[in-house]
Amino acid sequence: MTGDGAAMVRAEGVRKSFGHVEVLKGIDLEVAPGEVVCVIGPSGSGKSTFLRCINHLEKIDAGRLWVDGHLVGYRERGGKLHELRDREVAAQRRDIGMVFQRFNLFPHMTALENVVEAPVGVKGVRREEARARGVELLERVGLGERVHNYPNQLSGGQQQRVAIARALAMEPKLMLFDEPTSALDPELVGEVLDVMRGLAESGMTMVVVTHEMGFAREVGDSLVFMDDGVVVEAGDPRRVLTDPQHPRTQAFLSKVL
Amino acid sequence: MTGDGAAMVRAEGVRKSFGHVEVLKGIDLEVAPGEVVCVIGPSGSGKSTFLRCINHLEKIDAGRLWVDGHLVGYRERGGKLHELRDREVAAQRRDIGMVFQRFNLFPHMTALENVVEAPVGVKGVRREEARARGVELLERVGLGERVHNYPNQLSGGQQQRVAIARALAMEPKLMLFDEPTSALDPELVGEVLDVMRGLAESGMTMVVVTHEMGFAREVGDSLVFMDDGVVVEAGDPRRVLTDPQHPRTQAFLSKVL
Amino acid sequence: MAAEAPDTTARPAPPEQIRAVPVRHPGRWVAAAVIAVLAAMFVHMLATNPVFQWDFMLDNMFTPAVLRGARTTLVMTVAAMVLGVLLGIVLAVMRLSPNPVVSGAAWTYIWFFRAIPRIVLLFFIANLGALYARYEFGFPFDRQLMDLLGFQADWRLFGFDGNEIFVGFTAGLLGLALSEGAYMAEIVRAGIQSVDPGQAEAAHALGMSRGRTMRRIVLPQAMRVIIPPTGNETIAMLKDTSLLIAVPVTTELNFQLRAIGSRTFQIIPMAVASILWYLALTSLLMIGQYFLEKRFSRGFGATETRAQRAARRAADVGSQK
Amino acid sequence: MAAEAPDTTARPAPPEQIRAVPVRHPGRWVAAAVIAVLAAMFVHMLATNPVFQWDFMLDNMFTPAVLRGARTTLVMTVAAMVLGVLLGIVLAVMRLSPNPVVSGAAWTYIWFFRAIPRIVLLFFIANLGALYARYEFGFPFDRQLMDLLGFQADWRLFGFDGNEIFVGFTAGLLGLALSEGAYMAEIVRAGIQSVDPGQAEAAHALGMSRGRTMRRIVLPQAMRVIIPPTGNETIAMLKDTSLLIAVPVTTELNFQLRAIGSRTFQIIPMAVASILWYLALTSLLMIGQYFLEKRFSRGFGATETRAQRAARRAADVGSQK
Amino acid sequence: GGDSGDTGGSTGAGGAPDTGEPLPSVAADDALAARVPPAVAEDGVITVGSDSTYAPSEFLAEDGQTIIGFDVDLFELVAQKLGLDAQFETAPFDSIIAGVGSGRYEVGVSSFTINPERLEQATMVSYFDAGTQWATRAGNPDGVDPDNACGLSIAVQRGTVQVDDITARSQACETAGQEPITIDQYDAQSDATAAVVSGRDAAVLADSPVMAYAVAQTNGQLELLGDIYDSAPYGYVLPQDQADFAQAVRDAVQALIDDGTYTQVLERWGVQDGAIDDPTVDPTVG
Ligand SMILES: Nc1ncnc2c1ncn2[C@@H]1O[C@H](COP(=O)(O)OP(=O)(O)OP(=O)(O)O)[C@@H](O)[C@H]1O
Ligand SMILES: Nc1ncnc2c1ncn2[C@@H]1O[C@H](COP(=O)(O)OP(=O)(O)OP(=O)(O)O)[C@@H](O)[C@H]1O
Ligand SMILES: [Mg+2]
Ligand SMILES: [Mg+2]
Repeated sequence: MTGDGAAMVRAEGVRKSFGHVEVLKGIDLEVAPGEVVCVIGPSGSGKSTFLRCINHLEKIDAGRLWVDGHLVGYRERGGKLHELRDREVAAQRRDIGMVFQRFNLFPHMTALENVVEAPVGVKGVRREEARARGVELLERVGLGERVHNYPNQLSGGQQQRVAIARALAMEPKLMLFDEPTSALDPELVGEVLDVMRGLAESGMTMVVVTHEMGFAREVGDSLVFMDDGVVVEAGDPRRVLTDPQHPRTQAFLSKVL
Repeated sequence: MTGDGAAMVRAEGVRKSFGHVEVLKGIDLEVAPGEVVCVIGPSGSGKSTFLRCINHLEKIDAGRLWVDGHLVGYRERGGKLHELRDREVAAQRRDIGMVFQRFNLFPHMTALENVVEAPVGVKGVRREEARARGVELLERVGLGERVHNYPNQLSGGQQQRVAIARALAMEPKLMLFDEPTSALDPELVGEVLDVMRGLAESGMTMVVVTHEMGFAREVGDSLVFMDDGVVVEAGDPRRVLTDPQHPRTQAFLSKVL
Repeated sequence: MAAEAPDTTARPAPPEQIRAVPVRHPGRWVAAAVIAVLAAMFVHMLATNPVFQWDFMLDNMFTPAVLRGARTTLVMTVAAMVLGVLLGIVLAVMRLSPNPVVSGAAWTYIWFFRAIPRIVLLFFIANLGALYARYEFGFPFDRQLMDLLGFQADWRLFGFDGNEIFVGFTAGLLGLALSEGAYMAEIVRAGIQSVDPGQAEAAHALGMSRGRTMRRIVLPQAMRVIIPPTGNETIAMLKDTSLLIAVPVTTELNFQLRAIGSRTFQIIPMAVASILWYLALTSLLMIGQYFLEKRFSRGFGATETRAQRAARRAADVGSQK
Repeated sequence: MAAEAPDTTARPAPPEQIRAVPVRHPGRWVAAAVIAVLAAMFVHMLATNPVFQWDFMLDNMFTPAVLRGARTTLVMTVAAMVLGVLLGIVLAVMRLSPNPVVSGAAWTYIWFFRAIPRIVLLFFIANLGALYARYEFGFPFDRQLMDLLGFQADWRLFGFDGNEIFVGFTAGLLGLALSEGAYMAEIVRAGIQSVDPGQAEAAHALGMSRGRTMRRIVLPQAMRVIIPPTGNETIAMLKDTSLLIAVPVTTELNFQLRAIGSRTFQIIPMAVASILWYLALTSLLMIGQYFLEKRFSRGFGATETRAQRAARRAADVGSQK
Repeated sequence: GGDSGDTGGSTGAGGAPDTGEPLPSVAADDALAARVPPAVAEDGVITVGSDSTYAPSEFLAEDGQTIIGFDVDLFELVAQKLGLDAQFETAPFDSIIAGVGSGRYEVGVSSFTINPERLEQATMVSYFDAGTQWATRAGNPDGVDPDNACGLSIAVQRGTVQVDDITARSQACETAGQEPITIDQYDAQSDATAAVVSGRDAAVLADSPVMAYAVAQTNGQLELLGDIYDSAPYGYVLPQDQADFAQAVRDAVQALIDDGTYTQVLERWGVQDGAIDDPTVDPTVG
């Protein structure tokens, strides 16, 4: 029941309700540094909610959640939990990059400004330095030519790649992806998955909610199947995908594959 | 070059431009009473525009168009065309029923009120009589239970069936359908096509713009393929669908079948 | 990486409910305290400052004359709004007419009455009596026109009764209604234009005439868009009746309260009485408006439902897969 | 049923172009004629009715005093709007605060200032001088409070200078700005709430603080929604400066024009001059507003673009197939 | 001090006195100056509340800024006697007395007719005699009779003594079983006068100098109706607790009467008919 340094993410009995509806019913999960965990499951099963709990965009109701050995959103002192101040929560989040289904790029800023905003404004990196690094990151996601475009001048796939670069600019230890390709037209999915594959290969710890089974199979170190707020089955992606144990997993996979 | 009574619809060299763009480039077509003509073609080829010309929702620029032997929207007198007054155009339209892709039910009226509105308000049918007939029509399209529902309480397929009943309530001689099923979720398409099939069997003259090739094949007496404002190919549906003559027809069918 | 099967009952100890010590926000509480103290000071001042003369105010703010003034204000609000709405519908239909003269005239009217301040308009209209009285006596010109045209009756009435029409209540009502017509015209036009053109098309395809289509199909649907801003306009109108002091309309609330102030030299208590009266009347209307908006934001239209559904579907494209 | 290949050149005679005799709309032309004749009569009357005294009006509507009045009106409009917008932003942020005292205070403020007519507020504020002068002399109460709290400076200033603050230009500016703050607060709040919550979430996920998120991410995007109604508010404010006659602000346009009317008893020409002045000033702003709306309706946001795109896609679902 | 030498405007729009004589000036009287309350004397300026829509007593000059009129000229001399500078501020007529009471204005100079109600609110110093005068359009087309105006529309300025006058007449009409008078109360006296010029109201009643001036200014469009009646003094309005200061003001007016500048000023505006020789603090009236 403690968050020792070994795991990058460690969840113990995490529960979360919205009003009377319990959306997470006790999630246990451990993600080792450098590991890529893919999360699948039917709509409404709580995948996004769990991801949002990891960087404290949602408060958990019960259980414990550690990232990189630190309790998320709380400090334990004298056997009691104390809520962290906004400032401290913000500091925790800096180590966790998040990529949303709907990109959520800042529409009034160019791609480069999107990437530079947080390092300069939050971390206090010098602007020129941040810009140089930003251009580098945008090149890395294949957008070297588009640094001065506004989001609405970019395709969905390009926007999502900017969003990844924006998260990487904070040099996070952990990246969370919430269905990063599901708002994209099919022909644009590949370019985003390629970037994510590269990221995984570079050793980034990643938790990826996705419906791209191909990606999960090839890139994921493990696959978690969630349903109705619980982890139903987890393990090696190839094993889970080809030989699911639990009947709910079987039912789900038979529909999506 | 005259509209003799033999044909229900007769088009000769119908042309129509929007601004500088010529959308219909000389359409010739004849529809015999009781015939079901299906019109297919790529997006933007002018199918909807042609249908709208038939009941004078658009004015044609050149050519002639007769419905049931009457010039549409004009009167020929002394060798000259005179525009019809709004009132006369309205009278012509009463004989032509039209069903739209997006249903266009009146949202502030129940299904029955939708059906009753025009007979009572336009034709002066007595309200009780119109209601009795309206209920009958709604039963015919399978909505006997839903007469008092508002459109937003109905599924798309149900709405479209109300729209068909509404058009039938005016006892038209000709029915025009503009992609009546393409705004519907796939599982709802069948119920609308069934109603249309019944209508065709009852001997109604119909011009149907559709992408439902199955319907065209089984119900259509002939099939017209339009592209870029002209009728490229026309004939027996089975023949056109299985053995298209024109390369543009072939290209189109290879994509949609 | 680890994750057992979901039967949490098998686990040794269920992780406890989180009962954390909440973060303290001293800044917030200071702000709240400052506001509370300011409010207390304000109330104390209101209670103790002799300028306010609360007894005097209470004695005088419900006299029969003032109550009559409040009634006049409400009557004026309702009457001006009814005329304004009717005028607005006419102007909106004119504005959308294909005839450029008709639509241009509506445009000019709307532009003119929206561009000038109501108090200036009211002041002008109050003085219009002079115009027509004078006009009648000095000029044979209108008689020529009358011979020429078929609608003299109206014009004569206008001309002859200038000084009776442009006085007091009637002048105020005329000014407010003419002005409101311009604002309502824009609201009605927006409402009409908000109705899916497919609706009119469907009506035409059924053989319905333009007029019938407007009356039976378009206007009823436009109402959903028209009614909430009309509520706002009614509230604004109630407040703008206070401008009638410029006409002057002597029977109106604001005038009556100020007249008491003038007579008794107790200006401030009666100014406060004005504020309280309008606060009460406007708040009542605001509550009505709140429920109206709630009712109409639900929407009854398939149009809206469809648009919403489309948006939802588009948003779901990804997550549903 | 027949249809040849599309080469219409092969056809015997290409069907002729339709040159139909158009329908006559006598009703429309009667309406247009009626309007035209009415307009002509109106212009004729304006030109010939001696009440209007056009020469006199032209001589007097551009005197240095009036021009100064117009300048004051513009200065007042800009100043009141600037203060009002700043106040509105503060109130909107307060209104959205999680602290119920803070948000309740903002609510009360907004309710109060939106519920009372501006002319009543201006009249009250103009008379506040009386209040504070009296307050100062009669009561030791404020000294107690001053001991109690840390922000006396402001309050004293308020107390002491009552008679100078609540007079003329300053009183008018204060009244208009306080009132405008309430209206702008609602506009700013709507703007903030129109920004996709995903934007704030993305900013938080990057470790940005609440304040920074508001300043850098939310407010700039809210601007798109805030600016057009702010343009409308500016036009309304320009018109409402005419209410300053109730304070009175003697340097303001409406007062100056009416003063000429009073002095010379030529009320109507100067009332017309007021109308023309406001017509001109407001029309200028309206033109500006037109371009502003055009510019901002384009929208720069991916949010809007995406929503639009979603809607378009949904609409295309059928026809594209 | 307002002296707009250049009059102009096609319809005699000037409003400055007919004589071209400059406003006389007087030396301060130290004995009187010593009796000015320290709060007033401190800055050497006395703040005057005045409703500048009341020609010829007080109204705005053509420059749109300066308040001019015989009230203004006369009180400026009074102030000079007291070693003060008069600073006129425009205020709504009905809020001036309350403003003096609260200390917003140090004195109210706006042709206030002294009456018992006002004496209850303030200390007043008489300096001029005026009565009520009716006026109507030239030729009296409506046949107005001040003593029987029942059923007519009559214009007055809100807050003036004429409101009470006309209200009483209207009530008399009603008790006599006749139509009441329609009383149109305007914000400004000039609006009331203009309402008669325009034919909107049948007649207007106001203080005699004001009506005389209006008749002169409207180029024969108006005529005076009947005689001046209810003659009563105009008074300067001072706070109730400043009887001593009021006495000093009275003595200053007396000094001006004695040295002849008083008459000079009144003649300058053509209102010498209302001159008095015995300024009084809180005179007995009504
Ligand atoms: N803020 C909220 N308030 C109330 N209910 C919420 C909220 N957010 C999510 N929910 C509910 O919680 C449940 C789980 O939502 P969640 O978004 O985590 O599911 P998901 O697995 O990500 O589904 P999807 O594949 O559709 O994204 C759903 O029933 C949803 O309606
Ligand atoms: N009112 C209009 N004004 C201008 N252009 C129009 C108008 N209506 C249609 N068009 C254009 O005319 C062309 C033909 O349109 P039409 O709707 O008839 O095509 P369609 O064959 O029905 O296509 P779809 O399958 O997409 O419905 C298109 O390029 C369209 O953009
Ligand atoms: Mg999700
Ligand atoms: Mg189409």
